[in-house]
Amino acid sequence: MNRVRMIQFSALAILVLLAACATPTPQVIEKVVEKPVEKIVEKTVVAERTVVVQPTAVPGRDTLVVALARAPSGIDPADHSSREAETVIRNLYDGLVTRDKTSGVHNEIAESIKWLDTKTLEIKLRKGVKFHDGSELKADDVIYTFERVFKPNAIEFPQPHTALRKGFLGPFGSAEKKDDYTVVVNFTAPWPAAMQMLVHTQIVSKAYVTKVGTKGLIEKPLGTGPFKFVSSKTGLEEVVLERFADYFGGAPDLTPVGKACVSRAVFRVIPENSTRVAALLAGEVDIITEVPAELVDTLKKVPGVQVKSVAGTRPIWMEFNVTQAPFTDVKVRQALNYAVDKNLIIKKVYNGLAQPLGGALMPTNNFADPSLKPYTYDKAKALALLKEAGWTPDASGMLMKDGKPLAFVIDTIDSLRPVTEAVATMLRDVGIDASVRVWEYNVVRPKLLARERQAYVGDWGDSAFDPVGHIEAKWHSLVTGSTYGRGNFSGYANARVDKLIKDGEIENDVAKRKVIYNEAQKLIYDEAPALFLVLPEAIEAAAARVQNWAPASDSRENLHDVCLK
Amino acid sequence: MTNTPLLELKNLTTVFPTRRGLVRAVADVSLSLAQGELLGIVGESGCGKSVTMLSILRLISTPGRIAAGQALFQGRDLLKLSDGAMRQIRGKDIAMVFQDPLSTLNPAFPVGEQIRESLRIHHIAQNHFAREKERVIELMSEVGISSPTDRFHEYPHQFSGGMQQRALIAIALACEPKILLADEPTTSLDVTIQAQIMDLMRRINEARGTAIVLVTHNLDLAAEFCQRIAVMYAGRLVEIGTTDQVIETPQHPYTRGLLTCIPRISAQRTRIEPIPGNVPDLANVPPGCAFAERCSEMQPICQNDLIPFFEIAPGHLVRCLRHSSATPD
Amino acid sequence: MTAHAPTRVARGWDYSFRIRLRLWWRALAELGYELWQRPVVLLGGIVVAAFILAAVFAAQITIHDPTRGTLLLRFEPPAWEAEGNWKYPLGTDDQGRDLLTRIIYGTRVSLAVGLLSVAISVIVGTALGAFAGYYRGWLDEILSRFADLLLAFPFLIFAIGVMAFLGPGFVNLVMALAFKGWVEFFRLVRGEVLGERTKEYVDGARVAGQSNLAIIVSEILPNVIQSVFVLGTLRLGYMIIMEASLSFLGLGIQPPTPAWGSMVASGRDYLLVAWWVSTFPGLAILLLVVAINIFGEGLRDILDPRLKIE
Amino acid sequence: MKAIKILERVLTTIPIMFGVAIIVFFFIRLTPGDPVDIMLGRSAAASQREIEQLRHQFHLDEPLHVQLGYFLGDALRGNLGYSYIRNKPVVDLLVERLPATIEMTIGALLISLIIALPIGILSAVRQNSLLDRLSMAGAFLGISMPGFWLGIVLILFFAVYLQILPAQGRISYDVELQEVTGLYVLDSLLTGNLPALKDSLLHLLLPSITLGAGVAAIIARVLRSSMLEVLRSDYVKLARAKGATEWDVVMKHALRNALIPTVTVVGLQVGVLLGGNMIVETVFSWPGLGRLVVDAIFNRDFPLIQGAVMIYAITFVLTNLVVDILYTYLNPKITL
Repeated sequence: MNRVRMIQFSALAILVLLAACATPTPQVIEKVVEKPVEKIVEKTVVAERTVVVQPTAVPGRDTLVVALARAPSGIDPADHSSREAETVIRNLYDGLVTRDKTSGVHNEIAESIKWLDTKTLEIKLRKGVKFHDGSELKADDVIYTFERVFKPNAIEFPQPHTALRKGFLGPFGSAEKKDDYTVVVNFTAPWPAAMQMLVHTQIVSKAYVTKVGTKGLIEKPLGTGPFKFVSSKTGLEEVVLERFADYFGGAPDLTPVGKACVSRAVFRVIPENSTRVAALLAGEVDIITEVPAELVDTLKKVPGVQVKSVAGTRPIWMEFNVTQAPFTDVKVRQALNYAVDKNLIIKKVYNGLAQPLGGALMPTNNFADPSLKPYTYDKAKALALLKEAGWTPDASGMLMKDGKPLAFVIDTIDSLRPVTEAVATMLRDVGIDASVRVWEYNVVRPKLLARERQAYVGDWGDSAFDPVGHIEAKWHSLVTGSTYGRGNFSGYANARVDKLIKDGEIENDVAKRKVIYNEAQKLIYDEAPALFLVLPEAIEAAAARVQNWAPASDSRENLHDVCLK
Repeated sequence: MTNTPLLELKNLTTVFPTRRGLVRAVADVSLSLAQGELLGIVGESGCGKSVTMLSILRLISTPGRIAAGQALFQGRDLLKLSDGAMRQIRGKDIAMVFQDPLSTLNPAFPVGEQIRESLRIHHIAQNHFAREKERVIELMSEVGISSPTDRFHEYPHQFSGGMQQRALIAIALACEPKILLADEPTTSLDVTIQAQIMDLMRRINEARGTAIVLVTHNLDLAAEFCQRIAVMYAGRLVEIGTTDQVIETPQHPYTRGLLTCIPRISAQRTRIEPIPGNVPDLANVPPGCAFAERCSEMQPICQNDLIPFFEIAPGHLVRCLRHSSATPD
Repeated sequence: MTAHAPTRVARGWDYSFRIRLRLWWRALAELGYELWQRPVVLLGGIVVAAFILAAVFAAQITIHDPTRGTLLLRFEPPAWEAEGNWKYPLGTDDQGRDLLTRIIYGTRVSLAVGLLSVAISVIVGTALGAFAGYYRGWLDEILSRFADLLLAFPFLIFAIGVMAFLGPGFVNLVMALAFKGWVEFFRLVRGEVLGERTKEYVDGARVAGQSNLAIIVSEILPNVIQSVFVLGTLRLGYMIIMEASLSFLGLGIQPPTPAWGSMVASGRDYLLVAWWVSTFPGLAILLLVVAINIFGEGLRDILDPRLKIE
Repeated sequence: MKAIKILERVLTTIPIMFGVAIIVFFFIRLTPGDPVDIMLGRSAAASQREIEQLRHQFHLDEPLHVQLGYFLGDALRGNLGYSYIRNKPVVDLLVERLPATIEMTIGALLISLIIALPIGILSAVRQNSLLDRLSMAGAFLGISMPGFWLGIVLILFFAVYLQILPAQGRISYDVELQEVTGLYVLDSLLTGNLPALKDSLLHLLLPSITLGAGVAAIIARVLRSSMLEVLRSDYVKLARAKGATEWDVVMKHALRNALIPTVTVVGLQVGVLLGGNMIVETVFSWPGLGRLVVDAIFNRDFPLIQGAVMIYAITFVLTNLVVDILYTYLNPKITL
């Protein structure tokens, strides 16, 4: 009876084999190509069976299925905080303005927008824009939307609280109705970033929300967007939309204009990367977001799958806690910037689909200073700087100062674990005992703001392509209860930088703004409160039958344009 | 009595491979049973009597197997029958009563149901439930189970030991078999119940002419009940004869040893003498007489070769060299 | 007078210790013989021993650093594959670290967590079980009720719950596992002690004037220790799976310390391009746990056939 | 008689449930630091007033036994607190997720029984045959196979390569189904919706196999060993001596008795299935409790974790109650 168990070892082998067979390996195809010509036909068939797998389209299907990596954090345009939520919401709702696939801003509901002075904006609304219930969008709806987002405790469900999107209205003061199609917005300060920021506020119907309340709006959203809400399942794991027949057509600058192409759109959450890719290969979904960079080459070789990427808007840094040794020493911070080979990380971890950061702003930001070149990889320089700071290698190569090793924990979130581990590995290579701890963002954030941690690899969305919304969050010193320094995890506080950031916010002249921001960027670059890492591209994949689709820089899925073959 | 015996075993040998070697639990056993006869097989536990019974029904569980010999039932060799044909015999022609009634009754089914199953298997009542149940109740009262209608639905654990044994007998009798193999039917019961059960079996024998093979370690019980007795030791038969022959003139030293072990009221001897020594390892039975090592009358020659049977009186066979003057069987 | 008594006790202890030692030796020799008779069990034992040795001498038998690697060597395939290299027999992971080295070091975590949590479970469970079974009364009542309550929780869910509140880390992990692990030992020992306490030798010891504690420690416990040992072996495999599951969920050991569960978890994204990264740590879990189970079940058959727990 | 016994058994679960609630209540005491700090984690700039408010709301400003009283009282009224991360009462979250988890657990249990029963029986009947050896080796593997790994391999093979089974989700988006109980298979039966029945069954298959594999292995091993024991028993010999066919001997006499210990094990395995859900639900994008809990753990959503652990424990206790009751029908000897 005991001998029975001997067999399990051979069974192990079978399992491994099974895994190897079921795993589509690109090598198979390459080998096939090398075969003599007369055998190609036969072998190709074999290869297709062993490899993958043309997504089979269900005949007559006019439904577009998009797989998201995470559930949307909400479906109320005023009250959410994730890109997934924005993706769903912006297919249901429209804003006054919208953004194209890169950073251009175009009028959507607004017919025209003009500055009356540096603090006053006049918005003329397009006529005939219909909500999904058939009512027309008018000035009252815009004003109601602004107030709902901005006023304290304006969201009454589940408990009265202030909208999470408040920050996107900047120095909003008040909004007045001039006529049914004209709104004048008064700001309390000049707001040069207004256009990019307004993209993120979607207009709700005053009549509808006052009638059904926030709870009703969440249960059955109603907007002016190209799609109507049909249903959603448990915790927004699945959201079903259908084409809105009376859609006004969308931003006239952005072709195609008109009703949505597909009759139905479904958002489905598939958190596991492998499963999401498998679902695309199996033909169950049409578009998948957040394709792991490792899989790009594999997927590109699969017939019937298109892979596209676009410069993302989530730059990644490793912020040092500058209030704590050893990071109080600027030399250490600079040394670490030299110690990490960003290009190798880009090549290996991101499969080439990323760019190195030359400081605080991502290279695609409209105000990024192109003269700031990313810190080069220079191990000798790093060691020299560390030596100046008093850290010298011991016999085993570990850096020591006063008998203590240079050791710290790098915190990060799960999605950034590979790049963080790569950084830690490179730091260990110069003799730093760096280890990694993975957290959930919500958990680690208060600890970072309390300066309890040592280093943090994180990203921060910069989808507005303007320093505002970003630079004051990351590099301004922390001002509790305000938006300043809300994402400042390094504890970096430089009075000059603070002042420059505030100046930039209200400077309407682009050239002058550039000067201001260039100075700020240079200061941050030199003082290196962070290890400036990379800006990864957003990679998405779709079935071949999906047409007129491309990922957007702000990683939003605009399904209005997408068609199915 | 007819000439052909009802059941005849010829050189039956059953072996069990074990880690220590091949155990010959039943070695070269030859026996015959006549119609309506009461035969006793006596021996210490582990001597192979139960295995002999199971071999007749071909119920030896793997890895054990019947290595040689024949078991002729009404002239047909049971060992050569197909599995299906063998199933027809089991329970119908040859039934068995096992020794531990509690563990032999299936705890998961009501007793009545278990008796009925015998009827169903052999289509005794045309698989007609009401008729089957009627017959079961009849059987239950026949074996002395009181208020059978109520107890039909009761489970084995609700029965007393004696009642369980009666139920087992009822199961065995259900198809009115020609042979009843009773393997220590009373061992686990107390004395009064024992007597009742033996009494029941005798009545069955008388009423139906069922031949009964009583397997027991209790020579006394066999003497009281049986017409003929076979004594078994270490897988071999050592003495066969009528009850009188075996009890009054035991010829094998082992039989005599068994008799002295039994406290007997009738006998003059009052001292009980246990047989010295132990039963040999069945995987390693010495050549010659298996009992030799424990035998007070052992001679060197006893350990040389297998001892044949010597017929010392008509029908009285014994495997002992002390009788080598008699003709070997 | 007063000086006399301790000497006697001491001599008694010494004497019984020597006898016991001899008995243990004999038992051990017998065990060795029985194992020799069961080659598969022996093989299980050898595999377990090999893992233990690998854990202890990890630094001596590996040539790579488990936490250092280079992205240049990312996803090197196992040696037998077309582009493999015998320098990295099982290939490298997403950080270019040698997978075999990490698996060998990972043995440390798995075994340390497994052994420690079982050890704590054994000590706590045995002590409480012995006292509860020996003294009965309210202590027994409370402990037994509490044990029943803990049994109402599925093990993994309880451990996840506790870890969620304690936070990840080695000590917390061991604590979380032991917090529920002791129950089985408690029930086993309590049951055995309940049976043993009424036996003659215990009465004898009591008549001879031994204290209750001495009776428990020197008379009763040696009789239940075999069952505890067998159960402990079987639980070890279970605890290792629990550790792997918790690490897989990110509640266990944090990177870069190699732990099998988190290696499996972090490798799963690469299953389509580098199947080995999560497969081999998975197989390591499989192999060790299977070996422990075979060995444990073999021990059970040899030492304590009564103990049949699935 | 039996009814009273069963009722008694049902009543014994009440103190256990209370105990479960008390243990879960003390969970939050395990956290190093102030729970309110952690709860407020996401709005680091919370004012002192907000902290006080929350402290009051959770009765953290009262003595421990009063807090426990509140907790038990609330739990009894079906109030398990409020999830700050998800902005919803915990009970609502659990209720909307529970059916999916129950459906997968039942599916896995059925699959594991479908796999385990024939294998357990056959390998006992044909002990030491090749079939026996292979299936027992498979069983050993099944016990120790990491669930996610099996899940992904199954997806790759059945969904991507063969394209005969769906890779994820509970039902296709284009299949209409009116929800009644939240168990999709049951709902499609209740509403007589055959396409939905087929679709939901297909979706259920791979996750159930993934989740059930380990349990199937354990059940098969237990069944095999108890079958082996039973097959050696006297009553099986008696059945053979009656002339019963091998089929009857095995399937009626032996199996019925071998199932008795097996049923207990099956009950305990439900605990394993509930734990395994967390991983399998992630792999198959199954919107059940397991994924919610994993999420809750990483977000330190303590009220949700407490509630979920409690629901799991109660499900487990209730399952074992059902098993015990089932047991009385299998084993006539049993007194509860």
